[in-house]
Amino acid sequence: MIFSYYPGCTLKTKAKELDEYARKSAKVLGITLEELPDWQCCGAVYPLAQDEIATRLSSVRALVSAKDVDRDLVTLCSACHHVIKRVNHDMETNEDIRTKVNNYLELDEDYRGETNVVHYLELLRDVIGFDELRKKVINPLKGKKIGAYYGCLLLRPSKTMEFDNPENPTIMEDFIRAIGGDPVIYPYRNECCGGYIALNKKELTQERCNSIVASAIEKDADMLITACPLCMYNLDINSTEQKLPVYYFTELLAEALGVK
Amino acid sequence: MQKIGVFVCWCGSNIAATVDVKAVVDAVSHEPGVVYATDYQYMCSEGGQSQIRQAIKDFGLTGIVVCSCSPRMHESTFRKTAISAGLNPYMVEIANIREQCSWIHKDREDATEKAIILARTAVAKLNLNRPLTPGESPVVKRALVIGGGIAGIQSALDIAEAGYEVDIVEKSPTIGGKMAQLDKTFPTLDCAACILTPKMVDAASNENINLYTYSEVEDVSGFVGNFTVKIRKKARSINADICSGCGVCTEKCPSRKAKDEFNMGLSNRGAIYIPFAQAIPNVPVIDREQCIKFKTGKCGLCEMNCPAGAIDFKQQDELVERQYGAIIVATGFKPISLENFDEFSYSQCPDVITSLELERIMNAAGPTKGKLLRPSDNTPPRTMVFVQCVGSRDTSGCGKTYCSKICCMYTAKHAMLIKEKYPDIDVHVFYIDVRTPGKNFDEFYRRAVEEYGVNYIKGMVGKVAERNGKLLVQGSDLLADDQIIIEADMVVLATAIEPDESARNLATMLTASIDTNDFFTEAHPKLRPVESPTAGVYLSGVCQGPKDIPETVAQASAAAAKVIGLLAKDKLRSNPCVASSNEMLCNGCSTCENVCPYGAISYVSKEIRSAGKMEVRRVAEVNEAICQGCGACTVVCPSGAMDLKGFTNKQIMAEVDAICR
Amino acid sequence: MYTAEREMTENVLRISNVNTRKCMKCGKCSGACPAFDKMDIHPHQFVSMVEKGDIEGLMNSKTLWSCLSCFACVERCPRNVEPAKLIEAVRLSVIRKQGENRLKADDIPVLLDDELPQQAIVSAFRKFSK
Amino acid sequence: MSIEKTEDSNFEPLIVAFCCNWCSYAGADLAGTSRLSYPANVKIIRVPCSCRVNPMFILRAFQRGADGVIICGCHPGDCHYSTGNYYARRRMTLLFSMLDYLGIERGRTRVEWVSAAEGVKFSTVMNEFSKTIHELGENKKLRDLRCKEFLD
Amino acid sequence: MQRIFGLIKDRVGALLADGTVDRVIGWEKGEFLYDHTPAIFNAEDDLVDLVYDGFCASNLSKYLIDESKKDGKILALLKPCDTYNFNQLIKEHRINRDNVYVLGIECRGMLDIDKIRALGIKGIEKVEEQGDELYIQTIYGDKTCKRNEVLLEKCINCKGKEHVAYDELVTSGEDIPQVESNRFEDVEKLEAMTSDERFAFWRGELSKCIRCNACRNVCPICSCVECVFDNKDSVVASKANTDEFEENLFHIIRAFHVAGRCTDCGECSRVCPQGIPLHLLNRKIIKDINEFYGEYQAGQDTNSLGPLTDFTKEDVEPSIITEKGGEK
Repeated sequence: MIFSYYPGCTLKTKAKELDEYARKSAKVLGITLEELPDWQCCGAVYPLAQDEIATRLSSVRALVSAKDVDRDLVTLCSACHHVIKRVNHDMETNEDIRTKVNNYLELDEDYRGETNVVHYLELLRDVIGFDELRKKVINPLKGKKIGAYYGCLLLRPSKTMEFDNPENPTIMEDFIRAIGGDPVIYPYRNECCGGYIALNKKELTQERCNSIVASAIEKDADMLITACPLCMYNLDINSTEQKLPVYYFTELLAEALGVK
Repeated sequence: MQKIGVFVCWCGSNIAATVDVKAVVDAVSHEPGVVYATDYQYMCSEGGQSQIRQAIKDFGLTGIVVCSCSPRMHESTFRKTAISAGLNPYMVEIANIREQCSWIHKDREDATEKAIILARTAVAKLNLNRPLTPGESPVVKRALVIGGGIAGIQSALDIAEAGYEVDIVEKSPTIGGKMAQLDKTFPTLDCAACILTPKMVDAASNENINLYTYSEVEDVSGFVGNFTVKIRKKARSINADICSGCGVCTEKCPSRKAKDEFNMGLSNRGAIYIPFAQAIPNVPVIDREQCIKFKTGKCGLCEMNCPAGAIDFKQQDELVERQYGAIIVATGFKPISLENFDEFSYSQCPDVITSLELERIMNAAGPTKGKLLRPSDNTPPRTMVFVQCVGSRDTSGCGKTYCSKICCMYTAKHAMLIKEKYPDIDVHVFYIDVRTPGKNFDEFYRRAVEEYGVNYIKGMVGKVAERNGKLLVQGSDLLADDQIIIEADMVVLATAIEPDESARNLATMLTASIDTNDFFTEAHPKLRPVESPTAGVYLSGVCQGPKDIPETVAQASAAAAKVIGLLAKDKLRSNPCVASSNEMLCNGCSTCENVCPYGAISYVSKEIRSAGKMEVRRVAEVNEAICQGCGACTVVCPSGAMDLKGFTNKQIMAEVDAICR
Repeated sequence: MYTAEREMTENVLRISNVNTRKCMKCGKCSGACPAFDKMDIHPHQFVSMVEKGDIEGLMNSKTLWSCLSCFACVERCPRNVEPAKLIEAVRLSVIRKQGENRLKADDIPVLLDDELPQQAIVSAFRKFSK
Repeated sequence: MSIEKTEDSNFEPLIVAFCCNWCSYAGADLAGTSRLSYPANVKIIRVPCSCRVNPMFILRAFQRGADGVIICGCHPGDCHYSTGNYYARRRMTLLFSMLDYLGIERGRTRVEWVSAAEGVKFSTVMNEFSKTIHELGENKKLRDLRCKEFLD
Repeated sequence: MQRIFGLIKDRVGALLADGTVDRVIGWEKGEFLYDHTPAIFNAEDDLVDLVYDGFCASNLSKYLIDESKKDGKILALLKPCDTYNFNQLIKEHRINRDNVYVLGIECRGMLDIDKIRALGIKGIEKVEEQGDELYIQTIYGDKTCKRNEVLLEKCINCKGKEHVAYDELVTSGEDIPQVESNRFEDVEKLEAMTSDERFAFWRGELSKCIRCNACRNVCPICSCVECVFDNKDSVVASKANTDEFEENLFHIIRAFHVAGRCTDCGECSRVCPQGIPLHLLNRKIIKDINEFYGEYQAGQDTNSLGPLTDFTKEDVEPSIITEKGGEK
């Protein structure tokens, strides 16, 4: 099973481990992640304005190059997944945006949202299947109480992201069980960590992260896992009261598969 | 040649405002066959109708065309007028120049021109009308009520009171429906069981009423006056005749894992159980998924301990077929599923409950024996938060677009009852608008606020998060323009209600129309609110739309009155617009017989004189009592032998020609 | 008569493609907003002020710079109003003006620390400057 | 020699609508009571059920000068006579395919399921259909398939 | 064709002789060698005129409608394609099965005299058949051609050599080559045209119609006791072209009357004096039925519900036609 892979800029720098462990685990799971030859930064935030075309082009270029090789596009970072999937939705449903983007890009064949955007976790759930994954685990994370931290971009808005039940998701908890850990369900796992607001209103990010970490600790989680480099940074640096170690979920996956 | 009178109605200004009525009269008076044309402000009024009667006499009219509102409104009125003037009622045609012309076209010239064409079309059709006399069909003097809640029980009692036999079919093991689960009812705060159980006992003891509990309707055929219904009596595995209802078996049953549906799953029940103490019939039922005997063949404790020997594991479903003159739908409602509303953590925290679950918790026969305790740790709550409109007034696709109507009243009731019994509990209610219209309803809500100090907050809850055993209810307080977090012990969600899941498939069986929310559609909201457009099918209770108990009982009695009106007749005038076959043209090819949904066509061999000699031919024959006049047979008949009275091929062709001229 | 205010409102509605009339004033967006306390004009007020056409007031509000774009309001609004899109539209009306960028390149160095992922810098720039 | 489509804007299309008495006729009435407008050139003929509509009526309408014919019925499964609209659905599919096969513009004929509660849908459908027919222009082809007037 | 004719003749003679049947319907020599006409032979003696060769294309099942009403039993010589119509008429209760003894006769495909002439063979006097070869004796000398070059349209698209209804079969035992053909080829060609081209094609063809009603009179399915076009007070006017509605749309209405019942026996096109390919109308409906509702061959059995008197809840919506993509 071969998929086109869109790593995203941060996974080439600050979040190298997220990407590295993902590739190693994929190999063991029989998945070939073929990085797109020439991808550009997705812009990290989805342009909510309907009249903005330029900020959508990089995502469409990535989608088109996946379509050219007739493969699904796998993403790993929550922000890239959010932006590319919503732009893809625009290209499928919004005639005005589709026409303007296609006119600008002058592709030989109009792009109408054909490519499927699949997050790495969806790959584990729907393509490989968590039961299959459990079979491939060689050192399960026995006794580790792991809190899944979804953040906002993977789940919302659910009508477009269609990732999981936005208020009561189960995909990461199932993932944790598959790699042998004990999932800890705490109510703030789908609340926002503050994201980019860290740059201009640090105390707001701290307030958000503190309540998230406090809630996880109250449910006696030992650690948190996330798929987003910015959530990783905020939960790590901007939680000023209690502290919890935060890992990329692929790191735990790699450890469980014995390829760390 | 016909002598036709055309009567163009102004309908006050509804038609006259955009249609030049005089021009229509003038244009239509030149049509072939028209000998008299006039207009009047209110054709359907006594004045208008007497004008018609007078014209029929003065001009010896053989047919009348009334250009007015939809035939679905006043066709029967003008047919009665014709009868009273000695004219055959089926020599009347209506041109719909209100709903389908004056109300939807702004431009006066366009509207007038269209009205003239519609009038001309009606005249063209009338020219080919022939007098028809309605056939008669027998009325089975028995009614069927589907659903054994308060709506079904009330309808059945009223019909039985009038001396007619009634069957109630209820799919759960006991009648009583949702009302039996309630603690108190608004606005009088009297206890639900006190007003319901006497009616249940009356229904059980009334010799005109037969109860089919733990049974479902499986098939409906036939039509008004003569429905044939197949009822599946599901196997209770208990012989109801010899069971005394002592309940020993329910105590002895070792399988305790099943969730008690009556207590909304807040407590468990045995595999053999009686839903609640005052259940009617007071006979247990065995849940075959939970019963160890059925699953593994071992156990059978209930059988051993039953003094009357009423347990019968071999009992099978029974199919009963009965005839009915009328059917009342009283299938009731259920709360919607809250899987799309987990921002309130309903599926993650046991202390977040729905209002119906709160009814069970506060009910003396409930899981907590009437004491208000938190389901998580059975401790009395200190702070309670009610959240209104959960799933109602929601156009986002997760919930229902309509207002469920009863939540504001029952939340005020809950708040008042709690403050009455436990004055020191803080009760907060997040609301968008409090809707308590009608007699004594607003006063009831204001008593909760002014006398009992319930804190109503204009705003909505954004998230409920559990922390240290407490529920952090984060919501907005719009008047204070503030975001508040209340540490609550219990959160009660006023959940939207939707029709029972049996509604959609029942509607298909009854060919009754049903809307996109699965509520049965009434024939006309004002003119015929308790009848379905399908003749012989009546609507009672929430199956027709959200309503509270007072309205349900009122509608139940109204539906019963309609049924009594129908059953009082010995004969029903059946629709005369039915198919008829011309034996000279019939090939006897059975194609029509294959498409008739009612099996109204049969074949006989007949002596027919054709081309001078007599020969025996196989020809079709239509049973006019069974035929409902859909016309499927007329189109599959190549030779045109089969035609539909009232909508003959020639009439429709004439209408097409009149429109396209 | 067609004032500048009217034109700005039309512009915000066009950019956001939001129909503010669908709002039934239930306040759930404000109830769910994680940045409520840092805002002077709260999401439900934001919607009704756009509806009334008072864009001037919105352009000077702190809300534009506190919204996390976390879509809690979009997800939980029972009437599909999408308040986040309105906030972004008004923010764009500000930063699309000459010299109105809220975050300038030379503000960045002081904010840097060796852990900060460039995802944070890119998204901040995309939100606060054009 | 193809028939060029004249785009004269003052052309008023004539549309015949067959509406079944139980659902779509009631839907049309509801569109009226809700004051939802649609073009006046739509004329409605009431039939007991959509299965009553004989291909001959439709061919007659076109031949007599109608520019578009639409058949409305109950949603499959909701028919008052339980199976009527199923037969109509098959017959109309074959009829439309035959008309297309004969070279008649595909947009001229249409089937639409409208329930008694869908007044809005009824008016939207009629507006849409009238716009399609307006674009297709006047129906010359079915007026005289033997084309006496074309041969000269 | 000689050998099979001999077998048939013997069998017919025997059945007449032993009284199983009292008359037989077959073909007798016509004015020319190519227009044998259906005929009834009452006794063994006058079988001399009975003939069965490459020019017996007409479908005898239609005559059985009236014949089977008479008392006594009639022997019917039915080719494989005729038996489909026979079954359809049995299903429609038009033939009294007990009064008919069906002799299923083998058929190698019938010949089209126009095609023979089109090969330039004129002044034909005699046609001899040897296997797949035709030896034609003309006044200009002997000519030969392959049978498959001059088959009738309906035989090129033959529905297969098995009889679907028979009391007894007569076969020569020789294997009969099956001509490869795509039955819906012409229909697909028409469908590939643009709608204006299709309109021009049908306008050209239908305007040739002289309303002689040969197609209706030959069609076994189109045999109403009184045809709607003959019945003066039906919605469609009388036989002559009094008003252009009926004249224009006669063929479309007829196609719809036989829709789902037509077995595609090709007789209508064969007998049309103006050579209008009428079978392309019925074949289009058959193609649509197969495509939308599953393969259906009218006359395959005597009890199944025809496609237009049947339905499933998941039938395709009529909009499938109106949204069939751009102007093909």
